[in-house]
Amino acid sequence: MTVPIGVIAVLCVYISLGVLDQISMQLGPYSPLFGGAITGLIMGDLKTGLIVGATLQLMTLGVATFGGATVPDFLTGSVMGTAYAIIAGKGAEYGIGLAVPIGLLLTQTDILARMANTFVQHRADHYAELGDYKKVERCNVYGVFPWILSRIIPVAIGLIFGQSVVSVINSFIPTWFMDGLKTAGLILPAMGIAILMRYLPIKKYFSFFIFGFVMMAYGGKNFSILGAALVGLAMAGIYVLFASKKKSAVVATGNEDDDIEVDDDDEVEIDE
Amino acid sequence: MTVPIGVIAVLCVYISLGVLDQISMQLGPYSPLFGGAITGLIMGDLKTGLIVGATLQLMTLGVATFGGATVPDFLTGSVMGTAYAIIAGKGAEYGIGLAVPIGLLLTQTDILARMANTFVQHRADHYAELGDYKKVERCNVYGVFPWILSRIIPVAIGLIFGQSVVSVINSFIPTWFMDGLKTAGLILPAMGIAILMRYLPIKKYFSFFIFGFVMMAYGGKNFSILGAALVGLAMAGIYVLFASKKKSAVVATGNEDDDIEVDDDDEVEIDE
Amino acid sequence: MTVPIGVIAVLCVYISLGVLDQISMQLGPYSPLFGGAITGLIMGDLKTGLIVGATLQLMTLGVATFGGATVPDFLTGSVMGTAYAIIAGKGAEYGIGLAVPIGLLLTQTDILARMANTFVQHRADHYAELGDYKKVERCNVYGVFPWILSRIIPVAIGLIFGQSVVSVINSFIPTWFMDGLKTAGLILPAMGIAILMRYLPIKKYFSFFIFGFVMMAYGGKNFSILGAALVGLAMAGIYVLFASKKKSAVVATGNEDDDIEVDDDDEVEIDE
Amino acid sequence: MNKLDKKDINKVYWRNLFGLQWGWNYERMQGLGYSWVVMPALKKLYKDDKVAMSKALKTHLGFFNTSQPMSHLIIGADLGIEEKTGMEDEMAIVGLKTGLMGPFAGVGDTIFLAIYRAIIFSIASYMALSGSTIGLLLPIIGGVMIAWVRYKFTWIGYRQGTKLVTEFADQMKTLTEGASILGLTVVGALIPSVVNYSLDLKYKMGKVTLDINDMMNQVLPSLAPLLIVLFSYWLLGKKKMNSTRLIFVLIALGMLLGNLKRIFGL
Amino acid sequence: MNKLDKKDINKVYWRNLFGLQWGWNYERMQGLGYSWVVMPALKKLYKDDKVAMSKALKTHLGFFNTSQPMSHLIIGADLGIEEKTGMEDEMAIVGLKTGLMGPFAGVGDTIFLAIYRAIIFSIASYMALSGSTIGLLLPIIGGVMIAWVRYKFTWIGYRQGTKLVTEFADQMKTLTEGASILGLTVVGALIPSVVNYSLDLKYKMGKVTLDINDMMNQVLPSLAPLLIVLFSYWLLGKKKMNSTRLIFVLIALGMLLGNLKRIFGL
Amino acid sequence: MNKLDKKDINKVYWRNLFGLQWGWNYERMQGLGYSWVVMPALKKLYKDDKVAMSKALKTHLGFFNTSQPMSHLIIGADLGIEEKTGMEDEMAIVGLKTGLMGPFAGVGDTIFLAIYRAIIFSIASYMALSGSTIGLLLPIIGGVMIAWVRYKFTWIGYRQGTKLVTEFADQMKTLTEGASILGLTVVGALIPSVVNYSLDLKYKMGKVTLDINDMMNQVLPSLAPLLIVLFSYWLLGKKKMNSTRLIFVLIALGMLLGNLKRIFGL
Ligand SMILES: OC[C@H]1O[C@H](O)[C@@H](O)[C@@H](O)[C@@H]1O
Ligand SMILES: OC[C@H]1O[C@H](O)[C@@H](O)[C@@H](O)[C@@H]1O
Ligand SMILES: OC[C@H]1O[C@H](O)[C@@H](O)[C@@H](O)[C@@H]1O
Repeated sequence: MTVPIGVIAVLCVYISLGVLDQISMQLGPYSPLFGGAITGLIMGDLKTGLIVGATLQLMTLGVATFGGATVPDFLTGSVMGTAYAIIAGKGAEYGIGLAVPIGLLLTQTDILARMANTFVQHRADHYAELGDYKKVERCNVYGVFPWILSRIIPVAIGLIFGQSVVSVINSFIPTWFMDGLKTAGLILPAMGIAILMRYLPIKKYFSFFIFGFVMMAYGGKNFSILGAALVGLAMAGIYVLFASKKKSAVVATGNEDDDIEVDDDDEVEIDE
Repeated sequence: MTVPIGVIAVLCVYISLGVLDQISMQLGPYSPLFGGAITGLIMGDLKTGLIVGATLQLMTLGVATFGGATVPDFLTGSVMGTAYAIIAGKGAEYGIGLAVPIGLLLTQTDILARMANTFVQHRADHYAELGDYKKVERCNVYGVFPWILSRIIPVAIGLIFGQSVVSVINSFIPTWFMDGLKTAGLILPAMGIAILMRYLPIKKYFSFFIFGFVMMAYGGKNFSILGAALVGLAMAGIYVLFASKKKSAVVATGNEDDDIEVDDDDEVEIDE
Repeated sequence: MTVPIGVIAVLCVYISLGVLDQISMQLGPYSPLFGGAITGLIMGDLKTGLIVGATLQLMTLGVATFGGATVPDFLTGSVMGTAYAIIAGKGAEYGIGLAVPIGLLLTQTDILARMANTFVQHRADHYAELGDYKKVERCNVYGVFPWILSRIIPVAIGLIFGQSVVSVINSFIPTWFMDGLKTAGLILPAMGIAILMRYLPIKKYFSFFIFGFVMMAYGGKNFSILGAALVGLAMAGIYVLFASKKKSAVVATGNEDDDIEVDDDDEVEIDE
Repeated sequence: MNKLDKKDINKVYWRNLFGLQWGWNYERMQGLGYSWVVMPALKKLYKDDKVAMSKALKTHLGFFNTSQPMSHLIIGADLGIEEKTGMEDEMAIVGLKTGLMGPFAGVGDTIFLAIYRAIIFSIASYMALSGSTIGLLLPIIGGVMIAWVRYKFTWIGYRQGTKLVTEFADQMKTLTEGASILGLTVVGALIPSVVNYSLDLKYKMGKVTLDINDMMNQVLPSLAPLLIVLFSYWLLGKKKMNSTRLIFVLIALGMLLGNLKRIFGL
Repeated sequence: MNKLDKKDINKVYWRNLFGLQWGWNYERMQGLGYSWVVMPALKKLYKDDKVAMSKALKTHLGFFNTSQPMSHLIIGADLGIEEKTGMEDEMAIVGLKTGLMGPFAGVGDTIFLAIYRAIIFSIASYMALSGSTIGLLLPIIGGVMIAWVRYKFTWIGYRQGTKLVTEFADQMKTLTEGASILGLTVVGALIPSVVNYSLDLKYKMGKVTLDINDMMNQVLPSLAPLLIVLFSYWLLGKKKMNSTRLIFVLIALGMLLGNLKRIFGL
Repeated sequence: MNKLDKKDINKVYWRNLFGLQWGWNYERMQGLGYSWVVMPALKKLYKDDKVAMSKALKTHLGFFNTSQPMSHLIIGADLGIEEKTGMEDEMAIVGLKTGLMGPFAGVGDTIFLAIYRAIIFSIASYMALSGSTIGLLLPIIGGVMIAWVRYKFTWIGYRQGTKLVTEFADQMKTLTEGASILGLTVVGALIPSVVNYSLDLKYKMGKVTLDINDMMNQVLPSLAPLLIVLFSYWLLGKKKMNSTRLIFVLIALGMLLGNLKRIFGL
């Protein structure tokens, strides 16, 4: 099975919207979850797409681009992994296994896009000096092209040669390598978490990290990330409560600050 | 089946004790749980009584009369719901469905009783001015009559005409209405909880509300209100610990306040 | 079956190492768990040994010798209980039942050893005055003999007469007594815990005691002591965090103390 | 010099245990009851002094309202003061009563009405549902223990007198906040355990059945009960809304939710 | 006197929502985008003043980088100030932008990138795994809500102007720490839920099979994932290590762990 | 100028690791052991000064008792001081030893005797109960790690000398309280996990069987163990009660509880 040119075109449009979503609202299309689902839908195997996308999403929950850092392009990975899985007809797991190295490989194209835009930045400086504000504005708009090209090119090439790529994979790559990739996929989420741990003040607040871990490790299937987040929110609330009390305590010997404040709309007439 | 006059009499005595219990010791007879159990016992179907009473009790756990507020009279509701269920022979659920609207209806009689007593209050003022202390005392004692009457009258009337009431219900009330009442019964406990939330400083201490909810929502059958209360007690203990530390910290730069205080009786001779 | 003299000798060597371990590194041999396992191994029934040892260990988790207090000698109890169980061929439970009273009985020999060493202490004083430092040193080394003898003697005697002891037990001790002992064994761990509670500032920090209890009581099989310890560690961390903040808050109006301190090695270059 | 003996105080305790609210009315709430409760002591204290007695009675017939168990502390302290200084320092007595009744109502209602009841009666009810009547003993035992606490409160109040006022007032805020923390934890836990509603809405699309309730629980267990509670809480904050009206809103909501299947024709 | 009307502010909001990062580049990051976003306002404010316009544009083309949702507060405040004082007090504007972009990046990334995403997308993914596509609506709904928050932020920033700077800066530290606490709790919880690796190593000794993974879980559930995370965390602290290199280390580790059976010949 | 070399300190470490308690006795507890442990260093320091040696020995033969792992810090610091000032400032040395041994016993016993043991040996025991002997390695590994910590302690003590005394004393209270919190959490958790008693009392009334233990667990899981522990705790607070006597009380209680069925003739 080769991928019809129409399908490739539609996926290229999608991936363009996806990367624009990623650098703006982050509504959803930018996520591996959507990448898998939509590719599956377009190529006629929604279920495989959902599984590849959801699994990849869970694997990369902690991976986010802080301070302009480049992370693997798991959206494109998800799209192409799903496509290959459907082409090869080898099931979702096959697709997941491929999505990871593809995402990794494409780290580079993201970097190229971010570099290329230095050019439009300099053009803008130039036009600003000339006082041509229209063109300054246009420079930012032109910035979308490197972003879009950096995603469209690999997807288009990858899918046009899809059938051959798949045969190469199937005949040349040894099973131990695929097994290794699979396990790598299972432990890769550790990276996202480790980055977050470096990013947050874990040495000072290790306690809360422990709480989160213990709840989930022992709570197992009965617990969820939202549950942990609610507990975290509650603890943050207590922290803020005490932090602000302390401050006023020091300033004002804590007299009026901790009254039970009841706004007007708090009153309740509990009666006939 | 009509209710024998003797049974009605006994239930009237019980409901009188119940309302007196409610406005004094709150030992137990005032609770829907006891209402159902005792009505069931007297009318020869303890099991139905227990189920109606216990279910109603759980539905109204948060409903209490703060600051003289009037709440539905679920005790009478429980007594009459149980009685009707036994008369109609239609099982506990039928009784629970009826108990809720009955309790609601009787909100009004409670209010009447509380109003009526304004009269004895004024009589007491009058006798106090005359210096007739005996009569002042008597006024408070007379206060029990409005309370008792407000419960006896509906119970007596309701049970004397029990059989007819039940037939009317069975033939005229549509099932969608009964279904609605049943669901209303399931969500009504929300009221008691909402009142408590208005009553307590939830904006300041929302954290603890979240803790309680999360524990119970995820803990499910393995957890209990007593467990939540123990955790709440522990957190209150920590709060008090810090609150008192802070105070002394500000006053005395926190020198002697947090010694591990060991009373004499704390020492333990761990030896032969 | 009588115990071969060789086995008795080996067990005597082991128990000597055990007591030395107890008063020094506490690596493991001093524990009832090892006592049972090693006796079982030597006497050819490892499984029984593991069960007796592990059960006894769990029963005595909280029992430790604080400030030189004497506690029952459950190591010797474990060794002899295991041995008797294997001799009698009556299973692990029989051994556990015997281990408890044996441990209790031997409380006395531990006290004797600790008393006996007062003698070497005085000898050391004497030699110190004479300036004979070599002999002072030797005194401490001699101190090991009372320790060792206090364990070897009961084990040797007990095992030499093992067969007779077992027959006496089997024929003379009534079942109600054995049942009682068994139950006593189940509740005895309460002692260790109560000692710890006296030892720690429970009146001030009762909250944490409650947390620990509630987690384990409701968490049941899904939770563990290590989990509780991690939670305890987290709470201790929060306590220290607040305790140190408070201190500096009072001293310096809390300006610089709660910055998120990031050491150099904390920085992470998240990029190509 | 003690004008009141043990018997007097105990008599006041018993009257307080049973009759503080017999004459409860919207105008003075526990005012009538208060005067009845302390009457045995008043008669002793002012038996020779009609003027003082009349003044005292007028004071005690005034508005009063607090949590019953806590009232023993106030009444005890009141007697302690009146025994020493009579009605001379009327302001002190009025101050004691009105100053403490508010905060005491807060703490007392939280502990004895909200929390105590939620715990004891939920256990007893669950036991009843599994067929055991022995659970009914729990509230009785608890009630007797509370009666004993109330007895102690009477004597503590009486012996400490005004000292109590100042000392307790100091600790009151901390205590109230502690009780609020305990209370809110229990309130949060009540939601999943007493609001047992679950959305009965299944939607069939081809072979797949969408169970809306399952999906909500996947997001957060007991989400539907939580939303209903938050909706009720929000409603109670509206002007013109009170708990009785809320009941009718909830019944209407029940009528709706209970007939979802009919409405959607499923 | 207001030179900007509602439409101008809203236009800036829409540009910010979509295009702040179109021109993102390593040299000035969101600098180009910033100037594009505020352009409609600049044109209005400096239409008669070429000099000011050029100065403003130069300023806004400079380095800028912060969390997108939080950027609305800064841009709003910037407009508020420029509307009043133009580019006269250039330092105030530069100070506002550079002073707030750092801390706002911290709070915003923690909340909107780390925590929000972990929660919303984990729920949606679990729903997707059980075959339901409805879960995909969750991020859309959440995203629209965030867009609404960003709209509010724009106006709050604009209306409060500099006041915002000082006030927010005061609360920023507490807020950041609160967000960190929330974040670290979620991070801890992520480990057992997203690192699904379990050691596949069983060892047969006679009749008994030793399952190493079972034994590790007996010590602590999810011990293996925890160790891998701690190892990654430790590696990231090394000089010369960065996240891309870490990926290769983890792939190598995966190659090893995925072939343990082969390696040990089991 | 350093009179002690690395070998001396290490020799002291090894002696401390094994022999501090060989000569343990009720009169001076670890006094004899202490002198033996430091002897190699004393011989070096005072080899030319009989008087100082005799003074030192007398000091170190005196009463001493602390947690073994913590003792390394004290002994290390002692050597550091004696190396610099000999026995000149005897009071400093005596002060160091007696001042720190108390608090160090508290922290050390809590951490190394109570908590460490409860955790490591409970895991090892549960593994043993499920037939695996590998768990026995856990305490060995843990013990070696503690030995390493003790080694570090020796050198930290030696290098910091008196500075340690003042600094540690400052942090000691916070550390002790932290350890207490950790300890009490574990103690609370120990109750349900190590007191495995459950009331064996079933009562048949007609067709219904009342299981008293079930009913107690409905109120609170592990209620019976909790009550027994609280009873023991209360007993230990009585005058004339000690842990040995408590054992006999508990055995008597066991005899009673173990024969409830016989007693009630069920
Ligand atoms: O860290 C602030 C900011 O930096 C860059 O602009 C991007 O990585 C954003 O995603 C991030 O929010
Ligand atoms: O709120 C104080 C008090 O007010 C009224 O008297 C009643 O509702 C009592 O139940 C309540 O305790
Ligand atoms: O309490 C300090 C110390 O006292 C004694 O020496 C022994 O009981 C030790 O186990 C303990 O560590």
